[in-house]
Amino acid sequence: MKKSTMTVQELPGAPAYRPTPPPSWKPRTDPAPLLPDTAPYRVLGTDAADRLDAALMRRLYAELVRGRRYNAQATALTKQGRLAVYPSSTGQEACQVAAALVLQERDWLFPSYRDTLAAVVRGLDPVQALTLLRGDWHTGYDPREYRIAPLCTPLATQLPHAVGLAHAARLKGDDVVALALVGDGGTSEGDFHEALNFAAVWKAPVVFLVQNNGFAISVPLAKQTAAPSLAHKAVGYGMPGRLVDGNDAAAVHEVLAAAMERARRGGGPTLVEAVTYRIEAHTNADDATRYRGDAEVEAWRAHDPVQLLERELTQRGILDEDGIREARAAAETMAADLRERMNAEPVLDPTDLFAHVYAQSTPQLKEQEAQLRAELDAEGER
Amino acid sequence: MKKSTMTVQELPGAPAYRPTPPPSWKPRTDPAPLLPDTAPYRVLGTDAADRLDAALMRRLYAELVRGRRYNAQATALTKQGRLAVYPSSTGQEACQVAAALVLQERDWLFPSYRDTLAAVVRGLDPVQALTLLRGDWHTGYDPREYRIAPLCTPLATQLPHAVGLAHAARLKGDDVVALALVGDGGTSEGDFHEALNFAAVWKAPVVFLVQNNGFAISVPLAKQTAAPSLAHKAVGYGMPGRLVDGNDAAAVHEVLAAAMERARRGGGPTLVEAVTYRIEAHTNADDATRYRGDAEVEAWRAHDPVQLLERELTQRGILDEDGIREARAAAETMAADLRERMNAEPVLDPTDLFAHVYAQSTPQLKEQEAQLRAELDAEGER
Amino acid sequence: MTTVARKPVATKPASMAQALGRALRDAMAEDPTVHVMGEDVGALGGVFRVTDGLVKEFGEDRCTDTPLAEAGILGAAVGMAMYGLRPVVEMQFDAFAYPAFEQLISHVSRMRNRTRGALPMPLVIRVPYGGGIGGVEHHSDSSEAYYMATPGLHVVMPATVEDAYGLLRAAIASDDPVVFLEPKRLYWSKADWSPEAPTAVEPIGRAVVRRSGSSATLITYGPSLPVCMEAAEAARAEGWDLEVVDLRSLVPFDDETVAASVRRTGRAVVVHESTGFGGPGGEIAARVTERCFHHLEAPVLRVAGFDIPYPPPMLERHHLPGVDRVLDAVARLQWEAGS
Amino acid sequence: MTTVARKPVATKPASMAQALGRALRDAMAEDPTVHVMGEDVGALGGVFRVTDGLVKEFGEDRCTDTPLAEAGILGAAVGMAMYGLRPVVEMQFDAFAYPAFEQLISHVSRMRNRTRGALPMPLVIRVPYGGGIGGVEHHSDSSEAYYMATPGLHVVMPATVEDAYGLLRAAIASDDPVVFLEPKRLYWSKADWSPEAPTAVEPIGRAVVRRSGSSATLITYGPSLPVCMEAAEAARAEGWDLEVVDLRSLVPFDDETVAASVRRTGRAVVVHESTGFGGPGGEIAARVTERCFHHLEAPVLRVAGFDIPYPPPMLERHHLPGVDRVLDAVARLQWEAGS
Ligand SMILES: Cc1ncc(C[n+]2csc(CCOP(=O)(O)OP(=O)(O)O)c2C)c(N)n1
Ligand SMILES: Cc1ncc(C[n+]2csc(CCOP(=O)(O)OP(=O)(O)O)c2C)c(N)n1
Ligand SMILES: [Mg+2]
Ligand SMILES: [Mg+2]
Repeated sequence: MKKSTMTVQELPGAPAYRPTPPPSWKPRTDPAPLLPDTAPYRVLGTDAADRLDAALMRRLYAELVRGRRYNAQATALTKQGRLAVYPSSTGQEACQVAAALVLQERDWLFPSYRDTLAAVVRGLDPVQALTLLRGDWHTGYDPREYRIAPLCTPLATQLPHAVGLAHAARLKGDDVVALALVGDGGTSEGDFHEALNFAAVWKAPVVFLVQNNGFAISVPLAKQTAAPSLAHKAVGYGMPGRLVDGNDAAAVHEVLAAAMERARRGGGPTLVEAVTYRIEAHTNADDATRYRGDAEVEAWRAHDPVQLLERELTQRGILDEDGIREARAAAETMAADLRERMNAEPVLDPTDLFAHVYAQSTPQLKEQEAQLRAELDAEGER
Repeated sequence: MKKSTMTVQELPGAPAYRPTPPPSWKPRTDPAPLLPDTAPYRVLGTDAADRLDAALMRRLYAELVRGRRYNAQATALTKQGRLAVYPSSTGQEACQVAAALVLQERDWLFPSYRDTLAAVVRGLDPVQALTLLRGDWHTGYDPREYRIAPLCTPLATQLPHAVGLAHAARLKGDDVVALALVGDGGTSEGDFHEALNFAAVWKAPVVFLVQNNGFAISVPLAKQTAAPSLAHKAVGYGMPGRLVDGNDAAAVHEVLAAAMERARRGGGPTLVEAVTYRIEAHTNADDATRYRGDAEVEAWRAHDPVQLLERELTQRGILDEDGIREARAAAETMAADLRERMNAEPVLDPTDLFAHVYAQSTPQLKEQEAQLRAELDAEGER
Repeated sequence: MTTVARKPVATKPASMAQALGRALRDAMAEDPTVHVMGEDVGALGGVFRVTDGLVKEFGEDRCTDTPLAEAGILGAAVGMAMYGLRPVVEMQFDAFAYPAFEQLISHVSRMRNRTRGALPMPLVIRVPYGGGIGGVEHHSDSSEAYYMATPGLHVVMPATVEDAYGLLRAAIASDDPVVFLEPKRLYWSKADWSPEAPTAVEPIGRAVVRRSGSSATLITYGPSLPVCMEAAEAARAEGWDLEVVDLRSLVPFDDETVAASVRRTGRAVVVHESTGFGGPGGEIAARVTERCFHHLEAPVLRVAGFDIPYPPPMLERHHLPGVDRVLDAVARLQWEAGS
Repeated sequence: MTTVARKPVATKPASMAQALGRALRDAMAEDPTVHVMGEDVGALGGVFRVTDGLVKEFGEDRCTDTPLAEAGILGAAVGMAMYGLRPVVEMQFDAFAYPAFEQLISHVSRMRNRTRGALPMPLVIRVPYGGGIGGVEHHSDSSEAYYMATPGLHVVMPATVEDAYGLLRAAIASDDPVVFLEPKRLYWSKADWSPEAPTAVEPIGRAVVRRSGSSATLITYGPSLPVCMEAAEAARAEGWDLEVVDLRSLVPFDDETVAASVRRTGRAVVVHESTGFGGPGGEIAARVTERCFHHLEAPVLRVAGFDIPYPPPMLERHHLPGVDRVLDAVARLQWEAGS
């Protein structure tokens, strides 16, 4: 195990952040470098697009197209009763795709329930990604194999895990950065606060990506925060905040890549707010007409992440008709395969209920397992 | 009940904080007006002292002197076994006194365990203020009578109460502002975050005063936060942050008074960080030599809140020898009275254990009370 | 105790969710200090639509979509109660009440006691709870053991449409904090009931015998009541005449009704969906035994969920106590031994 | 199971706090993945000095003063455990663990199950707990009912200096999350014990008979063990020969040892400091009755704290179960009825 010295973040030259009586006491740092952009950072349609990496952009594009199709397919599966519930990321594909592609293999992703697409782009089999939402076992994959933490339902509770894992990796001297996803609603939870604070104090290599899609189920952003922007929350933790157009895949990728790099080099955490929109209802069970109008949805459809990138890339000759066709065909193949495999009824072993509660099981659980086995046997005999 | 319309904070002229696709979407407000002072605000020893209100200053001074004496007396009472524990506010008297004096009678104070002095300055009998710390009943007074919430031990948990109470008062149309006290350590708790966020979203008339005394028991500020200052946390909630020299009673009073006034006029919450120092150990049970050196304590003793004000007021002729003598004499009277009354053993009724658990008690508690009564009777007979 | 009396009107089928919504509405109409707050309780009407229409009728100040933070919601409600309001807080699902436990245990349950009654906490925490609805992880917990182990709280669980209305009105009228557990899988259960002639509001703390019988007593509440009623019907074929007691509240606990029943029948099974170990059943069995020892022909048995985290939808039927397990337990009540 | 064997050395009096500190030290020295973290565990050595000296020996990376946020501490520990570390978390006092309940219930207890064993949670949560130390509000809670109602956790409570060492080593060695409840009022209890010849580390889950007897069994654990031992001595004067069983862990629960004892004695009293209603005693009494019904001469009785928020110091002696209440309960075991 490599040695590392943990020091609390002190800017070079800054006085130790200790109690010294005023007037010699000063705030530790100038907040200016922490303040986020005054408007969401964009690449597509701006001069910054001159610097686009064609290979990366093609990859982003292909994944966006696949992601859009994946969302549609998963939503369709709910109608066919093949998924218990699906929280769609339609409209948020740029965040999902960029979050996955910005990671090195050894990095960790901490997704929420809405982020199965990011997991799929990272390499997870869609069937495994959807295991939870299918009503099958809670986690459909081995998190260590993919370095994808379990899809987290209790909001913001995965953020301290990301901090702890990143911190542990750093203590071990491993080059691992954690990327944690959370929604605009999730930023109101105490765990958001505690995680960001721990990350900053420990200078943990972790990046927080807030997908601000404007709603927490029915609750609009204005009822969630009075902050100038969610990225501004970074200031209070002493970490940089970045504000980015979450439908601009190139911009999200660039901002996240810079934050990851900063964390990797020991610069500590960054908070990134990606401004985006949830085109579908919260889940298939939700009725979005109760709390928002069509006009708003339409305005956002006109700022579609797939189209934005497609337009830019075709204009710049990075993508042609063949490329588009190929991407769409690949997406269709994925969808057909997913549909077919999700039609197969999963086979679960009921005694699995007892198999993993403890490493060292208890006599009580063993009794209960025996009871269930007896019931199942009796059922079988009928 | 007066009608009031609750609206989420929107700066006049600012676009509604709704999901609009970039580039039209902008952060709601310019954070500049929210950013705290770049150094702790001071009055004493600066030009601002030219504007001092003599009567208020004399009152502040008298209370500082009384407060210093109160702290010494309470600490002495722990040695005599008359208090179970005492968390001293020696060194922090300026915050305590200003916090109490800035309140209107109808306002509410939300203190922590360290803030008994503030309660006393607000008018609470010191014996009642010390009831909890004496080992007597949890709360020694009727909070509604003094508009002082119970001394709160679980850190930061009183902050959402302050928000809720202020919000309720506003809904009723009552002119009430809540002032909530918390320590530097307490700012790390999730409840701090949730309370400030609710306050800002609801535009509740509440002021948060962080007494940053450099330590949470043994843990120094640098292990608590990497923020530029604790006041900078305000930015992330969309409320103004103020940074003030917590040993400058005039400055603390001025900053708090402005924040209270702002809240009273419907301007919403403010976060105030007062930079101060805990001269004594965390409590009488703590051994501060384990985590800090004498030199630091001495440096702070030289920046003493009582002396700072005394010097300024005598130099300006607002205070003379007689005034000082009077203040000290009054403090001695209070101390002697406190000492004497704390020597009397309080008489508690054990069946009070059951009297207030519920408004509508349960049959089970009635049985248990009968059991205890029988035991007490038997004891009495022996 | 509040009693609501209106002219009798013809009843028609209403769901438990509707009865709960009506109880909120009537309480708000009657008492301007009643405030409903939580996540999505406004325009959406709550994810189970229990608060549907309240924001329209009473405005955002009385029915408030809060920021998404359970501790903040409950903590703010504490402050509102300190100022004399009667907040009715909705926790969106059972498992999402956990972030608020600190406020619940340290303040909601203790504020009154701490201040010798000066600061009562007349608030209600509504928790859609329990499983059987095919919910994914964290949407099906039975968390009543935590609440009942916290002195200072009342813990109430309706099992019928009528009780949903009556008990919620009583909970809101109570000057004590009430954790009000709404069995999710009974939300759409229906009964003939009229919102125009709402049931009299019971004081909290009375169990009720839902079915009289002489051979053994099933002690249950909330989502397990229908299971027990069905089991009691099925038991007739085996020659058992089962009594079914619906507790309606765990705190206060109605020892009288329960013990009277068990003394009569001499045998008892406690049935609940919550995990067995450390769950309510242990307390109930222990108190019944303390009170009825010499009337018992067999130990009080328990039928409960397994001692495991709530299973995924595809396996939940194996976890939930069903009619068969109840009948199995009844069969183990040592019938050879006595009566 | 880790067994520590060293040459036998002369013992001398050591306190429970010292034995716990030594267990932490030895575990850290043996296993570099063990990390201690919490509020004031560094330079201060913890408010009870249990972690004294660890930061000096192992550095701040292994013994870390965290920011003041219990959910953050436990949540970060979850992440560290996901990466293969073995965090030992200190919650400063019982009541200050409540803010971490969401992480505890939703993640610590479920992560292993959620991932079919892929992400075990080998962490220990040390909680100085219980009353009797004259602590002001929030410093004396007995919160074991919450932990035992949470499947996926082990719940361990030492009552002796030897067990403090042995059980803490076993807890740290366990691949399961362990809530380790340290009775505050026993911290300074002493026993002849040598850190140079530490006791073999028991696997978790075995109760132990601390005193053999034939008339009745006292079932207890943690802070109430000394009370029961004293009561058993005092009972001799009344002609009762009491057996005392120290559970040592509530989860796993050692049904075998407990039931064997009660079958022998035919009578039992459960004694704990936690509130009675919904507390551990109900579960224990119910399971004992289920297993020993026909051996019982009287119902299993319970002696517990009252069902109230923990009292202020000046009244705590009225709340805590003492020798007299234990003897009263023993007297109520219907001696006229049988043996
Ligand atoms: C602790 C907690 N409280 C409540 C919920 C119920 N819930 C699920 S999603 C959701 C809204 C989340 O909004 P946001 O964080 O913006 O994420 P989005 O769904 O928009 O991606 C709520 C309230 C939950 N999952 N966890
Ligand atoms: C939720 C909670 N966790 C832990 C504690 C134990 N504790 C009491 S005071 C204290 C330090 C508080 O530091 P700070 O907030 O800076 O206030 P100060 O004591 O310096 O006034 C701690 C950890 C507590 N009271 N509440
Ligand atoms: Mg959202
Ligand atoms: Mg402090």
